[in-house]
Amino acid sequence: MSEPVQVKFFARLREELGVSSLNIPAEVVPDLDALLDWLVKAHPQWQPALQGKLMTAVNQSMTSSNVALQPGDEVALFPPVTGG
Amino acid sequence: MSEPVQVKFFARLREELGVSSLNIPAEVVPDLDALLDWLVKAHPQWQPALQGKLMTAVNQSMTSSNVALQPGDEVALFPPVTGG
Amino acid sequence: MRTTAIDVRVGSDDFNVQVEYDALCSHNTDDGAVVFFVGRVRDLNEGEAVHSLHLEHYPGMTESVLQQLAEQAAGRWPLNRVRIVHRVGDLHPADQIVFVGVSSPHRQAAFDGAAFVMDVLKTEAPFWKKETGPDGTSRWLDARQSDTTLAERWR
Amino acid sequence: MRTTAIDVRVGSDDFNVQVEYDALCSHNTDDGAVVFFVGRVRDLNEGEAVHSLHLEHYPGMTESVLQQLAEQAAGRWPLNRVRIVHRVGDLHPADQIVFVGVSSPHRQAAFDGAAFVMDVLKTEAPFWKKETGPDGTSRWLDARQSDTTLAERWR
Repeated sequence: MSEPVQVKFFARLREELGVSSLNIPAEVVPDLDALLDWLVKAHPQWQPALQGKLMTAVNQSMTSSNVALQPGDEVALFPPVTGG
Repeated sequence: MSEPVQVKFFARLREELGVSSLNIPAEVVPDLDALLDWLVKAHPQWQPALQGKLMTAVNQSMTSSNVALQPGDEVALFPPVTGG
Repeated sequence: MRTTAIDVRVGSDDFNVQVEYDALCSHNTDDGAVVFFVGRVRDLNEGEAVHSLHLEHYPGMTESVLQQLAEQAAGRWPLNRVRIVHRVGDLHPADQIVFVGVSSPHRQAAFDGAAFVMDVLKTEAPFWKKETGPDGTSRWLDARQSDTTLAERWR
Repeated sequence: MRTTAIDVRVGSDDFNVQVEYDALCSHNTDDGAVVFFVGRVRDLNEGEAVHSLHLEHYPGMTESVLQQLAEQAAGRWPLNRVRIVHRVGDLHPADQIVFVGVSSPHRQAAFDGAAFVMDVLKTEAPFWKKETGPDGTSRWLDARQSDTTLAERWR
């Protein structure tokens, strides 16, 4: 069995979902779009929060396109950043 | 007898002229142009140095026009500034 | 080829401005210009009184984004040293949040390098601020369009 | 109406960055942004090795020009504190020459205010530098067109 894809949530999104991270079998989330579909299907109550303006990082690099996911990838979803 | 006009020279210009300041009777230098004419007439050897690119301040304010001079005024002539 | 000395730190510890400045300057007679920025907690933000500020971040990614930012700045401007320190955790008004310091032979390069790091840090480094008011209510800050606009000028 | 605290000093004494920074920050919870610039003596300038640097100035006018510059910056940007220190006399490589520090509620105002003061100081404050090389020969520095160009963007 291959490594899962790990998904992390931060800040307001983490609070809204009540979850900071979860693992998903890599086979069911071949790319980012599939991952988002999976999250909403598995947790319908998350839909409003996941439809907000979010940023996405794959393996700690920001991405704005629908990249393919590999077993062991780390995906992070979070609100626009506000540091500095 | 009224106060003279005081003229100050700085930096490279001061070194070239060999003088840091001098007083001129206010009557003979009604304005900045007259002051420069007077300096060159009184000290022909200063002409090359005084024809270089210079900045002028009257009473410690930079000026680029031919302002009228009053008794007691302080005029300064100096090369473009290089501080900071 | 210029080698830029880069130092990036993320953590709850406070920083000392003189120590950071000395690290930019020590044994450095190449750089005539040092520019630094310090971001601090205000007691009033967007019209709301601030009692405390919690800074959350994405451990690992923050350090790597800040390192990349420093490298990008060093690639665009002749900077010999770049230092970035960003605090996380609980802070209060007047506390220091972030330090960005650069040194360069050239004044404008130092100003541009420091402004670039701050502008892009504000829009790309994974930090999030949650403010708590004097009545105990908390709110996550929203990203500001003005920060996006400032960052876009470096594209 | 904002009252900006302005401090201007000209003299041969060295300055301490932490002291100046603390003066910008102490009892100040209004300002989230501090930017400062330090100009230092390099050991190489325009391709010439530098052994020492003499800074001449026009006593009285220098202080008044720097004060006016600080006031102009405070009139253009929301700066609560502005500090300018400029040294004169004999300096050596790595010595500090000039400090410009500003604090503001807003980051871009702080960057612009500090850059404005430095750019206009470079072209309007009556200081002159004379460099001495390792062989003992001295030369007055010429003003640079690049400094004039930087100052003109604030017109």
